[in-house]
Amino acid sequence: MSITVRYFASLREQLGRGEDRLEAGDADTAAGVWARAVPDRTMPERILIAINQEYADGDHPVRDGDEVAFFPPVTGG
Amino acid sequence: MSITVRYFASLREQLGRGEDRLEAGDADTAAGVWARAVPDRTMPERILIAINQEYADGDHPVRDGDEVAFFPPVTGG
Amino acid sequence: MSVSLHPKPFDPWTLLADYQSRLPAGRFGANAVFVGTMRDFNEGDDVRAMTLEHYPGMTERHLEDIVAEARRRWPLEDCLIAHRVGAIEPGQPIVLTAAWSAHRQAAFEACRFLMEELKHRAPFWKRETLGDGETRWVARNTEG
Amino acid sequence: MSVSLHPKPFDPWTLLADYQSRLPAGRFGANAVFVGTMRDFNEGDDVRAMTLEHYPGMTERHLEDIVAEARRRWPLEDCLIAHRVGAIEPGQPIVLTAAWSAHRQAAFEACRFLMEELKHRAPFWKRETLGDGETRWVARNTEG
Repeated sequence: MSITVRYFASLREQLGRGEDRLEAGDADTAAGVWARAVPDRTMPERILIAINQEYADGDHPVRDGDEVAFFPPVTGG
Repeated sequence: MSITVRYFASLREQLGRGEDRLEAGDADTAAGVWARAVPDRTMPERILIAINQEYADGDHPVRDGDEVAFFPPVTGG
Repeated sequence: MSVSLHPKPFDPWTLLADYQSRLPAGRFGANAVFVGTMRDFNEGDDVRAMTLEHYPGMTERHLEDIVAEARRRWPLEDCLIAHRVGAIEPGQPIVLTAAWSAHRQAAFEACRFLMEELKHRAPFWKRETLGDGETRWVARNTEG
Repeated sequence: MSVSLHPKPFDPWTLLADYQSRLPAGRFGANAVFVGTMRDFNEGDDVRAMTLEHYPGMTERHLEDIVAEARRRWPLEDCLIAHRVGAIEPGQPIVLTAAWSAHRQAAFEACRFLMEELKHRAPFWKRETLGDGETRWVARNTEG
């Protein structure tokens, strides 16, 4: 098992990839996942986070097998 | 010329007619038109009045040739 | 014509599609619509049929005034009001109001305004035929 | 299904007619609808085309949650949300929200709620192609 990290829209374009896979770490959080997956960039302030397709905060715990998504403010409708 | 008086909906049914014609009187008002056209009934409190198809109050002046309509609260839509 | 009275059943979606096809595509962005349909119940009773009386001339004029007022209050591309008159059966549309704008707030607010103004001021009167064949005039509209 | 995503253009009026034909006629009385259409301008610039990205799975789930929340808040007969994804041209519908109720206040409020919630929370992202061929991500939705 591992953690799937996903990026959408302008963030996906800036990073040049839509997905990363990380080994699950101990006592990890969503913000911790960002720090490991994108070590060269501070997590943007207005970013939205979803864990297993539900909105979550940066300090929300992440477990082995989770899907963690990062994306900019939504602009549908 | 004269004044056309019109009644709609439940009021028309209660009076048994949809229209009256009155000779124009001096210094008449909508309420005065009612009193002359329907002398056996006090003008109902919640009645709506239109003069020449525009809403008006009972003390609005009425002139020769005007069409004065009386009807209950509206229930369209 | 942005206001129409219909002695026969009308299909609101066909009416909207036809009307909108004449508006400049790409301009309006937001379209809010309300359709009122005859229910088969009212005030706790079964309703079998309805007759809608109106004041020919004044009704059309008043609906035009409501449209004009909406266009003064909000930045609208267009408005539409359609209303049945005469004998109506449950499940048939009674009224359609629609507003097109570049922005959704204007469209939502104007569409609701058209409907509330129509309910409170436009000269229409409903007479219901109940399940037992008795008829009654609807005394007042519900708040909404 | 009260929620659907459309990779191809959809006709909101056909969708509404089809969906409503399955609802019990005579029950709902009030139907409020919003249709958002792609404009050919935004933030002062000509817009030639648009691409709508979404998060497959989460988007559908989130729209279902919004419908469920509306049904908890208002007495509704039914709700409908349809949304385009992929490449879109000016004049084409992007989104449809609809609410059916016995009462118009519930229909109006629920329809607007569906739309505002969708705008603020549902994972969709717009990328515009401007008149000069340049592309840009829409940074934020307008208030509405």
